[in-house]
Amino acid sequence: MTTAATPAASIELLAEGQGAYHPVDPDGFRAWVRDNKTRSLTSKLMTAEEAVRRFVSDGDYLAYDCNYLMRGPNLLMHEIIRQKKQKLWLAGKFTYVDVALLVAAGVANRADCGFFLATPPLQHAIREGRLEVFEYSNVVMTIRLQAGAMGLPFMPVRSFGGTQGFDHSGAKLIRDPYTGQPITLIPALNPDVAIIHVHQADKYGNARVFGTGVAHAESAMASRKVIISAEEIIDTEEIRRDPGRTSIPFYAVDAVVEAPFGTYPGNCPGVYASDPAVVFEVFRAISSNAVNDYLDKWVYGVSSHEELLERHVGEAKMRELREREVIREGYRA
Amino acid sequence: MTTAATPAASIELLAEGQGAYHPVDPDGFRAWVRDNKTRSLTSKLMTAEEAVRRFVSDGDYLAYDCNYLMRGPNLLMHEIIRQKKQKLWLAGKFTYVDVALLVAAGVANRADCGFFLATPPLQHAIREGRLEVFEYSNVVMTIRLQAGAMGLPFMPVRSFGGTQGFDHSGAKLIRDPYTGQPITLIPALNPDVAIIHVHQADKYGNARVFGTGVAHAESAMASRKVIISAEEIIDTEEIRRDPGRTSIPFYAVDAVVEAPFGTYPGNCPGVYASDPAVVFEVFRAISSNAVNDYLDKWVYGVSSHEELLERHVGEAKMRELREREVIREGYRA
Amino acid sequence: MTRADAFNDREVMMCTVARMVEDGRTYWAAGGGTPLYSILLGKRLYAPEAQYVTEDGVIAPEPMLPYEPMMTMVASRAAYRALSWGTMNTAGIHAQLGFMDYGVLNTLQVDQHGNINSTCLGEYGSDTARRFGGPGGADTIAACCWRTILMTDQDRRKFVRQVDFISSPGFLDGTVGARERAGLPRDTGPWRVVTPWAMYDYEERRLRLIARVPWVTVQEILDECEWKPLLAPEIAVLEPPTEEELLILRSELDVRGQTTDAAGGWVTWDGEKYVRQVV
Amino acid sequence: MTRADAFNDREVMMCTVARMVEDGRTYWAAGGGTPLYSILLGKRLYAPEAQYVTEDGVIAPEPMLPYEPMMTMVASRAAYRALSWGTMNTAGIHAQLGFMDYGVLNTLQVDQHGNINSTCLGEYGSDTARRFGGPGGADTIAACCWRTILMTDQDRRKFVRQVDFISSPGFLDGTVGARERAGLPRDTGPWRVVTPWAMYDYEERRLRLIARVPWVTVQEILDECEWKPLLAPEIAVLEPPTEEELLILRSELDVRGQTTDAAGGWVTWDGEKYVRQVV
Repeated sequence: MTTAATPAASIELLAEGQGAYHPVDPDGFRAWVRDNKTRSLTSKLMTAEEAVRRFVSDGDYLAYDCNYLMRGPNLLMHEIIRQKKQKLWLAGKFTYVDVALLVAAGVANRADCGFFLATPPLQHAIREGRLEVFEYSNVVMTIRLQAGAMGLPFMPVRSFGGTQGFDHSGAKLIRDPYTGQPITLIPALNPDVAIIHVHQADKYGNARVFGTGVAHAESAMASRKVIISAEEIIDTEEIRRDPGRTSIPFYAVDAVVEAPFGTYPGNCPGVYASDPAVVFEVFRAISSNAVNDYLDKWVYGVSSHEELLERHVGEAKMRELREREVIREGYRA
Repeated sequence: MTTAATPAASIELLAEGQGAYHPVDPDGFRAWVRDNKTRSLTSKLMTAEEAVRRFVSDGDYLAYDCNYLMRGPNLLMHEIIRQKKQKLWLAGKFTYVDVALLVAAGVANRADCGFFLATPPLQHAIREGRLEVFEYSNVVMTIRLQAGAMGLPFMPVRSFGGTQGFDHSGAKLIRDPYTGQPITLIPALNPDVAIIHVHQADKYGNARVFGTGVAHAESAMASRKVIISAEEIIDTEEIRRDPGRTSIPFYAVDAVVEAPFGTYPGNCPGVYASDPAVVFEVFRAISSNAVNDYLDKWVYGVSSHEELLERHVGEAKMRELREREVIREGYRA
Repeated sequence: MTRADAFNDREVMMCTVARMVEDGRTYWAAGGGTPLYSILLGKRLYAPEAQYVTEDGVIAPEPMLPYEPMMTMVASRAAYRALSWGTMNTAGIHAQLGFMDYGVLNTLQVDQHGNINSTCLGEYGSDTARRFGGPGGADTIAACCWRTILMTDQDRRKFVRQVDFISSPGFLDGTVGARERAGLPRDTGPWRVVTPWAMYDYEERRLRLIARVPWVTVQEILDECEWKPLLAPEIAVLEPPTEEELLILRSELDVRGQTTDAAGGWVTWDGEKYVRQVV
Repeated sequence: MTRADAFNDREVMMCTVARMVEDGRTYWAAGGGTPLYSILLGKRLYAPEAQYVTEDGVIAPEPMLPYEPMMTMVASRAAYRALSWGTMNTAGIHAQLGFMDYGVLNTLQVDQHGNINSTCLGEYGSDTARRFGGPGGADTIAACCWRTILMTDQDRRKFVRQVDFISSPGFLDGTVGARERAGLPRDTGPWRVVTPWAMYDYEERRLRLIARVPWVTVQEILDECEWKPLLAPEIAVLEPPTEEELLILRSELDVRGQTTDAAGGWVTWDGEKYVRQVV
């Protein structure tokens, strides 16, 4: 490039959204990785309490994957509520109850919207300024995470242009220097912390997700701090026997929490079904200002997920949920 | 966006490479997909002869994955030479002998360079204008394919800036509208045709690659025409039993060629080792203007890969190569 | 195929969309409600070789029906016997590449140019605005699938001149090239709107009524449009659901009636004609 | 650890780099020659907890040695017992994200600012230019790994004022911020150059000689630099290979001698000193 003699020129910037967005700083992310990520094979096994205490800070941008109903990191989400973290900014993609739950619990006050249920209490929180919302779509959010997971500042995308979400976002419309046509750019997303539930992980954080998903690998690679909860801790020997099954490599991971039934009351595909009674209970709670009752029982009233399972679920129910999940094909290496 | 009142502004274009590049046309690619890709479950099984005849045209931009030594689509490459295709433009990434072989065979006259062996005959071809080279790097080439596989016109990248390859490429350096820092953009690559060897595929083109690779999935999704050669044709029932193992979905694929030992004399990880004698033979051929002898024996002198295996390899050798490949772990679903 | 005697609004809409499903085409089903059930019904009866994806990257499954409550994505029954499992970016990117022929989705509000609102009713950001869930996957579907089929209620609050918020793009301001000027892929855009009463297409990028069910008149439909659509020269009459369709819908697909029991009207055959009553 | 009696140039270079390998750090080994063998030797003897990736997306393997001829990537022995298998973009992107501490690579030509040429000797595009393979993975390594260790021969045609072609970036024109102005990640750049005779670092982005092997003088090194590097205030003396290192290199790693037998000098201990002869 030292010999390039191209005169300076420019690319038209046609429109810009005016929404606040989590700062874009690929070099800062790189420096964080260099200074904080452990590249040796060091056990990262710890309790949910320790993981959340050490790796979730007030004001953090939080990505969770998938959601409270579907392989969500519910154990970690409960722990975040239990520890009364403050002012989290949520990646609210592909979500039913999570945003409403976390806002009602008082731990989150901003959300990027892909999709989440806007129940009356949540609408109320928005009107009262207890929740500020920035507008994207589900896929725009996961592409933002992909850009973050690639160490890039932005990514072009062929959707989102023309919407009013665009206006309330960090997107920009430019004239593509390759085709001459307008194209939308969206800002990369590098969350401060990601919480992800997986089927299997070794103690170093090499993790396997089976079945479909939303953006577990992208969230893990894109986030400064990564907490994995794993249905099952497996030996590293097993990881080495089938490296093609590793979804997330150890060096991206900061904490590994052993978490059987860690997504309860949601389902863990191939392992156990969701518990419909409790799923309906959380829907009712977020729809009717009854979140405190829900949290009193399921979060504040127990000191840990183990206690939750012991006191409110029990072996018989867990066996039933395991048996209700009849499909196993494809969910094992 | 209808309400956006942002005044027009601009982004600095700091430098531009001057190399020719395969045209960037995401909308044209979409239209091709709409008009040509089969979305029904239709058998695409055919011979290599038919696949190459129907789907490789003179002047096509050709991507192959990986290379002649390593899970390369050698059967298809031989067939392209046998059918005397003309003026192909090669994605010359992660390649030892392929570019030299295809140029000496007279089928290719342009190459984007990531890495390929520049033997004296190939240097000669360049000097004589029988091969025109455009400069990238291996990863820049696979990121270009990824951009193509995402339907985008370009992708930002944190490497390649500052090199002289940049000057002889389709890259552009702009001032990133998010960080204010310079960033390199590279043009998406949508090859006209990709040839890819896989471990297993069903007749519709659902394909599985095991082990590591270069850019098989990206090449398949990015290319207008896709020919898969498969070590083994498996039943669709088997694909459905473990959908997480599908590397390439059927709707991206135009032709499926059953091809046991299809990457011979290269290796197919987990199935058979390479044949070192013949690997050395091809190295000698491309290094010493002896490509015609090589092609006379291995390509022109046989009418098909089956005949090649029968006449020049034989059951005993194939058994030996299978046995030499002692590692199987991780190469089966 | 026997015309059915009794069915509700949602069932009408799903049966109508099911009949539009074509063999050898790809569908992106938004979420897991009426769009997904319409496609499943269409595959079951009319177009077994139609293929679909969902937002979590399931490609061409043969789901184990019925689903667990709410569990229409990232669940083993919904993903069962797929040809490939990916993630949300798989679905989004394959649509972006042009691999998805049709997107089927539903919405809160649609306007004369097919723009879709699923974000808020009322002025965005105002104290009186009522917040909804946001576009979810609909923005990508509406931007990148070749054709979109929008399912919604026939309700005058839903058919408006201009949506309160464009969550997912239709023809935007309706001018030629508006979508392309916004960076969207060429030759895409809204294709059909289906309600329990009617079907619409677009004429020069404006909503046009093209068909009605037998039990409502054109005038009744227009009464339920705040903004009046164009009218096709001839308004076709849609066939009512068949017994066969309803049996499958009720006994194999939506057995718990989560989707079909949703609020709306109920239509019965009184021996001479269909009569609709709001329940 | 016994100092060895006889070894060749390549072996010296690999043993030197092997000793630089650090536990708990990540390495990207370019290609499958001396860089890979140096890392493997370092892991075997000095830093078992160093982890490495190769260009085909192998992460932290425990390879089955020795390799088949040429088969150092996309081969089962090379990928054996890895913690993850990806593809080329996996390696490239993880480096781009800052996960790779060190890149180890070799080259044709290097200049005063650490720029790397693997594309051509002579004026690019001219009739007299001699074409080489191109950057391969080296451009990404040189751009994105935090520190790069470059291995090359000590040859005056290889140490030049300005490379004939910048295939992979060093400090470019050597000015402050030149890499950042070219879009490259902050705080990266060349770190060490290792030859069979010497080791270099960078002082204010210029190549500086910091160490030599016992059997050559500083002057002999400088004679093999067309462009003279800076000199550190004190030039350290590198330890020669040990018997243990060579045994592993020859019997476990490069058993066929493909890498170690390559052209160059041979060094022997004559009872009093090391003597180098070109073979």
